Amino acid sequence: MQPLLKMQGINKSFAGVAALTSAELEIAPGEVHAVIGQNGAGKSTLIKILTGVYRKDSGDIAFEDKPWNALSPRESQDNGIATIYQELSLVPLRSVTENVIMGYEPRTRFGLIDWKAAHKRTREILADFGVDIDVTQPLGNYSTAIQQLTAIARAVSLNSRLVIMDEPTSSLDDREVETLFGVVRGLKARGVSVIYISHFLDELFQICDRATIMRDGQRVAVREIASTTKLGLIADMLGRDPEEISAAGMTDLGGGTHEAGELLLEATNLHTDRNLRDVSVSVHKGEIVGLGGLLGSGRTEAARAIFAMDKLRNGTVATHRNPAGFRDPAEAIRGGIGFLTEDRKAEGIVPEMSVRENMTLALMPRLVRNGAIDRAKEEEIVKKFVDALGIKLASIEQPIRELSGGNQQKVLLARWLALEPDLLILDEPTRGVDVGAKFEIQSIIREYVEKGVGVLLISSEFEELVEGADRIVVLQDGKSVSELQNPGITEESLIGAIARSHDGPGKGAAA
Amino acid sequence: MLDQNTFDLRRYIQGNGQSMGVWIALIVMIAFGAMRYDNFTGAYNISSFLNYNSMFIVIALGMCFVIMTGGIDLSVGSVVAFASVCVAYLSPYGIQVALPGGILAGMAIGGLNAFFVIAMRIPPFIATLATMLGAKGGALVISGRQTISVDWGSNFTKFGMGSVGGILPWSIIVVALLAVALWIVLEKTSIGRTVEAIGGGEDATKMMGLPVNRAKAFVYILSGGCAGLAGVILASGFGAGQPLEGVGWELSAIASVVVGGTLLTGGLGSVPATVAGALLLGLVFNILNFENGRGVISFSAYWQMVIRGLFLFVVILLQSRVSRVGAKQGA
Amino acid sequence: MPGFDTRMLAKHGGLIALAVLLLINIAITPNFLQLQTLFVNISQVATIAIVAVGMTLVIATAGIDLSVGAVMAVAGALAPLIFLSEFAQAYPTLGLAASIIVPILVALLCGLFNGVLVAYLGVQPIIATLIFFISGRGIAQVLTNGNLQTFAHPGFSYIGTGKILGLPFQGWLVVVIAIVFWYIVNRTLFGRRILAVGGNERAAKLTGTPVRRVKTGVYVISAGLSGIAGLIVVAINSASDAARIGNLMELDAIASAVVGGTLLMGGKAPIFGAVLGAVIIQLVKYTLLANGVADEVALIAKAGIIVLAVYVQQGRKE
Amino acid sequence: EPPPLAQKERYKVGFSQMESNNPWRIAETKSFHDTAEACNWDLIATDAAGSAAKQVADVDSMIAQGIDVLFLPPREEKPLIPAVMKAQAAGIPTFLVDRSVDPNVAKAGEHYVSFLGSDFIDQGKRVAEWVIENFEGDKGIIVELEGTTGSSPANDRKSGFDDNILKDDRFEIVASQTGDFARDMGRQVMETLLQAHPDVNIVYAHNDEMAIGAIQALELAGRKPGEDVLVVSIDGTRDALQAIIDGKMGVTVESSPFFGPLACEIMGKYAAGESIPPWVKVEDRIFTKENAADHIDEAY
Ligand SMILES: Nc1ncnc2c1ncn2[C@@H]1O[C@H](COP(=O)(O)OP(=O)(O)OP(=O)(O)O)[C@@H](O)[C@H]1O
Ligand SMILES: Nc1ncnc2c1ncn2[C@@H]1O[C@H](COP(=O)(O)OP(=O)(O)OP(=O)(O)O)[C@@H](O)[C@H]1O
Ligand SMILES: [Mg+2]
Ligand SMILES: [Mg+2]
Repeated sequence: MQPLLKMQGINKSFAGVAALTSAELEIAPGEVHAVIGQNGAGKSTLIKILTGVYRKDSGDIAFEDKPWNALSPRESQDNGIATIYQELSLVPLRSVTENVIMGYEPRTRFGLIDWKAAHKRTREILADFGVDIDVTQPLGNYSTAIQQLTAIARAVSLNSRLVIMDEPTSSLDDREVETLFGVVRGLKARGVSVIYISHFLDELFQICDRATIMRDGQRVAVREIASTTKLGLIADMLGRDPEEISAAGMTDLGGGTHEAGELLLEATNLHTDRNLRDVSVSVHKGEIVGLGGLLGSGRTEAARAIFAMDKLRNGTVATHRNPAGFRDPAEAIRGGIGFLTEDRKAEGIVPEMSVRENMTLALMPRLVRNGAIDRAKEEEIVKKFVDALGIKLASIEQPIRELSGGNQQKVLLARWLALEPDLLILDEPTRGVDVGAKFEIQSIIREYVEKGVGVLLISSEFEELVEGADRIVVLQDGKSVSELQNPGITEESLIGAIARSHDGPGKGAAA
Repeated sequence: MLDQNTFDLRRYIQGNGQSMGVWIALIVMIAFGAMRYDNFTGAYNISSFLNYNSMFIVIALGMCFVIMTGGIDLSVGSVVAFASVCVAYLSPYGIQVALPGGILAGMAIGGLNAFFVIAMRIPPFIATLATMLGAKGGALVISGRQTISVDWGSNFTKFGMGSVGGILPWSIIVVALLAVALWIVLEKTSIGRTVEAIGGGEDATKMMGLPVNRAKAFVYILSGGCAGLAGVILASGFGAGQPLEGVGWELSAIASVVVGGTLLTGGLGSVPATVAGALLLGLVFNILNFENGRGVISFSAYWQMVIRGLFLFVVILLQSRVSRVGAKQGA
Repeated sequence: MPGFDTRMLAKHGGLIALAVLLLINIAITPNFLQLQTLFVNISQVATIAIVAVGMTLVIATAGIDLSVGAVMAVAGALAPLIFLSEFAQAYPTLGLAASIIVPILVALLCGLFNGVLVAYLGVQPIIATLIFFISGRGIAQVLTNGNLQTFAHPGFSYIGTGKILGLPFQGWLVVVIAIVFWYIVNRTLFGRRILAVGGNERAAKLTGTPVRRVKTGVYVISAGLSGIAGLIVVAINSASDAARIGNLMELDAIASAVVGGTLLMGGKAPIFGAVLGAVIIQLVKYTLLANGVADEVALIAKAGIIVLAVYVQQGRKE
Repeated sequence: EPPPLAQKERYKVGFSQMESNNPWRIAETKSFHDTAEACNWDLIATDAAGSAAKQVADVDSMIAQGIDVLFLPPREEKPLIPAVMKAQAAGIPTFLVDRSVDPNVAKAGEHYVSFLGSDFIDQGKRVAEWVIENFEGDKGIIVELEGTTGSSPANDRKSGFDDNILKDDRFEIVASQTGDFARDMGRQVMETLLQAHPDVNIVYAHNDEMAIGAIQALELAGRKPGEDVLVVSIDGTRDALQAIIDGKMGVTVESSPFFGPLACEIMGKYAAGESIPPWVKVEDRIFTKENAADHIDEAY
């Protein structure tokens, strides 16, 4: 059969650093094709070249047997390639409707936008994803997950022949992931091809037909999913022996066995103006406490409230060092707390700053000697963490925006580890991180916990929570509703706890 | 869930919190003027006020669109001057030639702005700063440093000096029609939506496949055209092409837009509130003149500057308060 | 290596532009290679450069300061009021000191006003500083009753006309200010925080940066430097005309900063770049003037040069 | 015929100033304010901040307020014609002050009563004549500092001077650049032009402020204004008279801003039904070494 898409010998370098070297990709009509590889392998770059966000340096692309050279995302959309980019490309200030139908608005007889029809159509499109929200509200009012679903809905609604999804599930919980799979299967049934990029290898086995594995900007293998194993894929990705890897195990949080130490954090009855309506949680030394719940249940908000990012309307936050809580994040940081945000792009990285400067941003006040920043010490610390976390970069002076998503995440983690905090709040710490790095990040966390650090862990991956946390506090609609204790938590029991407390799907719109 | 199709005042206020301040201030000011001064609401004052301020409204409208894309157009004042000179030369052919001619002259400079910003990727602030200098130079060159007389014989000056019923000048009618048209463009067409989207995130808008460059070209050319129209009003209402006019008008326009609640970072904007903002700033001058006429205190020119600054300060404070309250209720 | 040339060009665009300008001048401008030409240019560029340094810091936080000219007017109006006062006649040294310190303090207060508006009340910088842009000059005129104040005060005039090692005093001042702020930006906590706030405000906040204080700080600095510039203008002229001091300075300063490589969206603060930008703009002015280019044509030429300089400077990035 | 003016105890008088950014304008406004009391005026003064269009709007707002008489220094010759016409239509007699409007469209004795002021071209001419008479060298190398580009005093003072000085072929204008009527600009421009044309020995500035700036530039460059460079200008400010006394400046042709008393006088005559000439010429004095010291106390 003729492939729908054929990319050959694609080269691309950024400022002299090669991101793709002779990369290849072939997609058959109607197949769901996975593209996997470690952080920085070049997956996103390959996609962006296909859709005209970047220009390739050289190489050939054929789409539907015709030479293809998109000059803009618009052109690829108009020619049947719809894309959900890894960095959410939506406009938060505008309404949900606009974000979904913009560029393809229904018109009235006079050629003007028919808003009534547009809202209706948007509600229909989102309904396929089990999302029922007020579509006239600004998209930014909704959580990352809703936003991600919106992006997916937009792409899928475009009637394309090829839908590209770059890590679509990174902020979805299991239920939405299932919905998404339903949509993908529907696309496949209609003969639409899907390129599916993900670090969750389990997902591939559920929906993908084939997988292209990339390493260091090249294709290293193409596998039929049916005839391969997770271990096999990982081996390809890392370029190692399968045996070697199987010895190591996949999730390294391995919690549930800990004697809880001294009380680090005691948050009670947290209320905020936005969404929190009664959350209590405590963390002890050397303990990982998970926050479980569906999206929008208020996990991120609870973390922000503890870190004094959001104002408390009611409730108290006490830590061992600051019994009265904090007035602002600066005070929280001085009080020994670190907070890894879930929104890397918007509130994590400072894009134009170097890796070095990004990493020491929170630590800076402690690096000051005689009024100036101690550069030698700064570099020493940065180098230490670059090595320890295996961060892939050209130089520590490189602007962080040039790093791949996973490596950016490691830099941000290092930003907080460097503080030697007592308590770490980690909001989706392994989002968008490849298996290898995820494993590394998890073992780093574990190492710190062993040394007595307390961790408040938020994760949409139930597996990560179940295996990692000593206790899980379940949130629902901004309230803490139950608590599970390890050992003994299973994914089923967690889902059960969430389900029991939940009265209906997709509720809690920001109204 | 609320029904989105019926009008709900509370929701409207929440959604438009940014622009409520300007309406309140406008009403308060008009009421103040009407009560305090004789003839303030007389036909003569209303008519001349609207005629003069139609120029500021129209450049503020163009500016509003530019600002919504996260850009800025500092060149409008010079473009007004430039267009007024071009129009003065065209005036013997009548308004039917001069009006499109002036608008085209403005659009040409707007096009230059668009070229600098889009093709050369010069930041809008700098690109339009350059055309601000350039257009002024151009106006002086083609006018030979002189103000240029218009042809009083043709129908040209009727446009700028005539009015309907002695109270509604033609200029304000044209500008009002334009405002309505632009309102529709903004709210009901995809180019308008794209304009607002760009301000909310240019990269994202591009990745969504929206015609970012086309929309940006549109706003700069529109802004130039609006300034061109203001130039027509200037030349026909004041009887001359004036190469030196328009100094600082860009700042008035920006202030009008912001007072109207448009975010300077782009992404949110309102056409009617911008009109209200322009009227409000114009009213300050009008009221100061009337206050001087009461003879109790006579504000010297520099006190007037201080008062205008203070006034802007108060409106901005009021606006940020109202919008904060609105946001709180909205969450 | 595509991209290599343009990157080089972007990095050294300012220096290249300067070199080109110098060569053109050597070729066509009469008596360009004279020491006096250097003095003239240094004394004329100093105020722009000083204000541009402050502007650079403000822009680095993604702000802008339109009020610099008005602050210059306020400071410039105050100084003669003080040293011509009876108090200063009675205590000349104290009076001189006060006539330098008080205006700068008042300038700092103006900056505080801007900073509070921007940082604590969330007013957009262009508008926040527009308020003072409009009213500041009015205040200066109210202070002086609109009068031109002229004086002959050698002590005070030193700021504008004095020389050290044969070079104008204000030239040295620029060098000192540039070095100090270069150090602050590149070596101190405050400097790093400026860049962080401009680069990603939310991230800065999350990492414990006192965003509001940093923002307020840059407006205060910008106003303080403008105050100094205002004093220099008054000192050179031996007169203070509140209506004119610092007129259009904001545009020159912004243009200098941007030609020097500052990004208007924040996150970069090339201090020496800004000084270089000021020098380039000054040299363009000088070239056009010395060669008798008519004012209106000079405006067009200036426009073209600004566009070109920034185009070269920005480079192209993907 | 301009509208008549009734004899009244008190008049509501409009004065529409064009801008207040230089000492001359400020002195003029002050002169009107000072006159108001003595002349029984309720004065409404507006300020157009340099915009001709705003000046028309200001006049409009004064018409709306029902003024009896209008004194108008028109910012520009042509753009202020509508203001004159509207005042006439509203039955308000208008007197133009210090600048006039385009005589081809609006005429004294018809659309407005009269123009009170001096002649900018003549001012330039008188400076030229003085220079021709008093310059002692064989070759006059002239630098001209122009006023705000495009403004009518700048245009007129330039043509009045240029046309006359060039009749004598001892003189050559080597550079003519704008100093925007401001001292600081005047100084900077002079510094630059002095570098390009070191042989200059005459500086003609369109106003005293720029002349003072030029003197400073000359001194900073180590030249001796008054000895090796002759500085001449127009206005008659206190600083300029002082410079003449100090020997740094040759001449300044008066352009007096004190129009208040004259306005009061002419208005009274007009109300009394006397006929007013279309141009009430102000006799501009000329200040030189001979008389500067006598007049410095009345200067502003
Ligand atoms: N805009 C850019 N400028 C410079 N370098 C870049 C840019 N975008 C990507 N790169 C580099 O190209 C390489 C490939 O990055 P890419 O984002 O394609 O990786 P990825 O496979 O999608 O990784 P991840 O799984 O982390 O998203 C990385 O080394 C990255 O640093
Ligand atoms: N499904 C939803 N429907 C409506 N609003 C939602 C939904 N999810 C989140 N929100 C809104 O988003 C905001 C942020 O929620 P928050 O980030 O605390 O949730 P979370 O549990 O951390 O979810 P996430 O998985 O997105 O991190 C809240 O103000 C909430 O009102
Ligand atoms: Mg990627
Ligand atoms: Mg979350």
